Amino acid sequence: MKLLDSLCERSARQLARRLSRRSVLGNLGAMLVGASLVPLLPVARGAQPHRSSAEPKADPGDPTQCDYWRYCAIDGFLCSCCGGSQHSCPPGTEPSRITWIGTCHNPGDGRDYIVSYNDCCGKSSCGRCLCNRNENDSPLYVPFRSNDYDWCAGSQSGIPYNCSISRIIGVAK
Amino acid sequence: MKLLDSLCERSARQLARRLSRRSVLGNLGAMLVGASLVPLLPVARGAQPHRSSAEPKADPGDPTQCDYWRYCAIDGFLCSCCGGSQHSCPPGTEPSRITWIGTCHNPGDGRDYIVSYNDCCGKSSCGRCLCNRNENDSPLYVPFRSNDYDWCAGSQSGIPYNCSISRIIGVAK
Amino acid sequence: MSSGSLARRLFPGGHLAAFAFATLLPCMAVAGPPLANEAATLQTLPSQPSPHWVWVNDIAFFNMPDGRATLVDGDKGTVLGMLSTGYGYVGVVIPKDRQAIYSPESYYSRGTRGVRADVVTLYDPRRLSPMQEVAIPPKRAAILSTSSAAALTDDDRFLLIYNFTPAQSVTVVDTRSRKFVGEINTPGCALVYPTGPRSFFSICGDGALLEVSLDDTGHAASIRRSAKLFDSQKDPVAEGGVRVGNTWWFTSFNGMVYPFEFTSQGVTVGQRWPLFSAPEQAQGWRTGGLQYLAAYRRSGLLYVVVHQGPLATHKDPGKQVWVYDLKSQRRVQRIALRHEAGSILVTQDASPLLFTCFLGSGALQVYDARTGRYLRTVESVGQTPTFMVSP
Amino acid sequence: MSSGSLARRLFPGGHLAAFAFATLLPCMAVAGPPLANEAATLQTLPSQPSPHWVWVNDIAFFNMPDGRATLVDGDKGTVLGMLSTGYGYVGVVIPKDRQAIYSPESYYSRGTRGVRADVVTLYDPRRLSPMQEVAIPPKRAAILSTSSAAALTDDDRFLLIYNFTPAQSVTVVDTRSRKFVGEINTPGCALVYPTGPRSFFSICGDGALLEVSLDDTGHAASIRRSAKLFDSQKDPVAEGGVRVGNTWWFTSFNGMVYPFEFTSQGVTVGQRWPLFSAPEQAQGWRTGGLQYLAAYRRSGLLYVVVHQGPLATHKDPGKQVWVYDLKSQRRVQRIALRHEAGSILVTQDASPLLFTCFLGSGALQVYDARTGRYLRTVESVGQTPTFMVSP
Repeated sequence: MKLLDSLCERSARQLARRLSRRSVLGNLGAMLVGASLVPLLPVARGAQPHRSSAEPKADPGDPTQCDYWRYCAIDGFLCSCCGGSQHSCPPGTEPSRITWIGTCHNPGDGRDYIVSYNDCCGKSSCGRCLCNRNENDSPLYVPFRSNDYDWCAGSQSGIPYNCSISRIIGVAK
Repeated sequence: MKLLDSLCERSARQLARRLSRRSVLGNLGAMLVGASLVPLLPVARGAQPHRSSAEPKADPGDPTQCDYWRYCAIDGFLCSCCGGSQHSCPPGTEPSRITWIGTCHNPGDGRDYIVSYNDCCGKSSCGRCLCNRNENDSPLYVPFRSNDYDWCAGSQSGIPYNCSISRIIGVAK
Repeated sequence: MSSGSLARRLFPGGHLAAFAFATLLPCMAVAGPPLANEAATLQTLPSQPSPHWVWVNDIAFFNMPDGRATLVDGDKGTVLGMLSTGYGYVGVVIPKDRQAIYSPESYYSRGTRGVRADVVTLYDPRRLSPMQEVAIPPKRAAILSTSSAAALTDDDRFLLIYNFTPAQSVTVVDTRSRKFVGEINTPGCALVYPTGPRSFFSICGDGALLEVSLDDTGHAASIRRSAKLFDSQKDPVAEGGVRVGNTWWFTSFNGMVYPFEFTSQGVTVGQRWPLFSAPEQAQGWRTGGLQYLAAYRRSGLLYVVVHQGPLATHKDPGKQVWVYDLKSQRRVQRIALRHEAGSILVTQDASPLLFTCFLGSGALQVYDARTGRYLRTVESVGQTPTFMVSP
Repeated sequence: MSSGSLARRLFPGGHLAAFAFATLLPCMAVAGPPLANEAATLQTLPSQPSPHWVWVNDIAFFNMPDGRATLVDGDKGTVLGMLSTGYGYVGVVIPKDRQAIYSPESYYSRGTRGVRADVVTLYDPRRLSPMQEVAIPPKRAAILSTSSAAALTDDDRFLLIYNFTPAQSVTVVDTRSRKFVGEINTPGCALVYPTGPRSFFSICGDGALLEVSLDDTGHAASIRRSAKLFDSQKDPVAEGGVRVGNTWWFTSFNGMVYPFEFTSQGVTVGQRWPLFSAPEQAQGWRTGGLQYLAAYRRSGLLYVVVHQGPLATHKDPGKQVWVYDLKSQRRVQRIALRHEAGSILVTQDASPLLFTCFLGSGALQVYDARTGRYLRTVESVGQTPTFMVSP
């Protein structure tokens, strides 16, 4: 992976700066620099074509299925099964204000996308479509690459966790 | 059942008076008169011999099994599987101060016993050995014959329900 | 064609192959514009619910601090959202104008211990978020759910909640002022069945009804105990009555139908009739479940969950629904269910759905209520679903 | 013989037959004295726990307001009792003197909304009832559980709790005064690993350790950031280290063993060695799970849950436990499990048990830790059991 890391490093640093400006919490910038040094990982499970998508599309797959490409490191209940979508939270919940960042490979256009895993907060566990994939998941001491945190921490709603979304925030050039 | 009711009525009234003196809450006496007019019902499920009890005993059966004779109208988690027994509550819980009264047939001695179903209160659901048998269970408007109430109501611990016990409080002569 | 599908052609399946390929991808040219960045958004619901939506209440019997209600779209077979509703939850109450969702809830300051707080939470039906909270006495009956534990008067003005401490009473909440009004004692009588804009009855342990009328402030104007309308010892009616116009329809453990007809003068029992013929009774057919009755009002049909079993199986689920014409008192249809059902609900629109669920399963089934044809299953709508309510 | 068994002889099975018979029983003479009446009693536990008891922590991922810990007797295969421990529960902390159970807990005034309260509840280990509550800042890290989220200093004096808001810090509670002492900021570093009566370390995102020493009031006396001890990008160590004497043993995602040896001078990494031979690595053997390491200190053995799978399966459970001699750095045993395990615990007595559980199952398995022989399964010890603790 050494070669790849160096390939990605430049754009990753740019991403880090962009994100740190976006971040709502003061001390996130530094951590996100580390967080964004994400080697491009295989998305073997994500690359599996979903039955319902015969034609290759720009965003192929079924967002209610765990093998959807952009869930390559998600851990929780899919909001797409809970009244939300792959990038929107169910009614009455709040998107977490802090997230963790990953990179997933989109088999539809062959690109690797930087995705932000937001949790939706303020209600109890949705309980539907539990999905745990750990491509590039890191231990708890690398928070912004770890899917074992409840990312509702820091949201107005507090820690109660309902479900998880994965939204595109950039292309990993 | 008509004959039986009249057969039972006398002892039932005596029971009612005994219970009403025992009751910790003022307005229970009257209700218990109604509650104690229990026709003797078959305990088909309770009468099934448990594998482990080959010899007929005075109190046959396995208190961790739903088919134990004195569970003939229990509805909930068996305290015998939760750190208690058929007549004792698990550590850290509180026996409910009000109960409902039923009659179960003991195949060991052929007698019918008046049993008191106490709930054990103050912790969340034990979650083990769920057992629901409804011999002589009545609708909610006959509270002291209904197993659909959380009998932790009125206990110091309040309504949180952990598990249920069934203790002998008399013989239905 | 996309390099993704190319990858699949070249390397069908294999993790390592896919991995080796993926590591080269960044170096390859890719056609077409990239997918746009996305903001995290929040769903809201349309102002008018579909007639084919249904609320499924969940007491979460294995984890009772986490009661909930889940809103399901019966046509799409999808979950639209949920409410978190506290300890030992019974169910939501929906006013006719659908401008709020009323939810009687209980909480402890430490989950299962500490100080108990009972409230009626008002939820925004489009945002499914709390709008307001009305404090009520911590007396709400802790029971395995029934739709008769709480109800609105016919004009939606007063919310009535059954209490059991074990003293029995009814809490009254004014939905206009959104305040607790007071308590009405109902000694020996339980549950609430509305009979008009200012009246309801409770069922008493001896088979009588307690008929209560309210004044415009929500206090009791009159309380009257009826004669004994049924034998609560030998053949009690189950709690789960269904209302059609000015009649509450109940059925007894032994399958006798009791129409409780009410006027401003009070409640009387209309003509009783049996659900089961003598041969059917001999075969052990009986009703069973929790919300085992449903009415389709347009056609005056009664849907009943039935099974074969001995006495004391009155809580057992069934795999058949028998449909009766309330006028002719005849069975007009038998529906064979795919899965056991303890609770059913029929929608009131022109092309009604039959919803079924069961405490012992987390799934909801959807059928065509007219033909009985199975349509779909919605998985994981709760841990121990109790009864359903139309939004 | 009893009339009950007579009844069964006369009427094998049939409900109606049994019914007909039962109705006659009251009129029949019965031999022997009746069973005595019983009072409702309350169980308590012996003052000394058995070495074969184990606490199973449950985050209840599908119903997170209802976290719990369940105490199991591994010899009898029975449940001894439970604690209800609030939202997003991590786990109990047991002092060496076993005179209390410390439980960091979080509660909301309305279950999943309202005001958050974080507390350390002290439970009586014999009665399993709350003795006292220590209020702490509402900052406790909400994480999928690990045993390193909270710990006691070696002399049991100070309880350390990892915070994430997302600012990282450690809450210190004095177990003598039973009061919150203060917070120690640990920017960029997580979790707590005790190294003495007044010291612990946290692991930093860059592979360094933050070494903290406390004064006798529980405040930080010194904070020192070590050199980078491992590569947190290329081959991070998993959080679930196990301690043997003055060494914390960790293993990396790729199966390298890292001994973190500590003295009063600080922490250094001892000799590293691989769990898997080159052929084993080629076959895809790797560690996986949550509490996938366990140590048997008397014999210096390391128990490791292993499975075969690609990268990114570091959370997958395994069906084998490989046992290593920490001195010889050689594998001395392979244990084939009956059921998948994500977490394991080995008791420290002379005839040790191996406990296994898995988030995806509610059951606990018990094995002989020396022979690997399967002994028994204890069903329903939680909804999503996370990790285990010896009482």
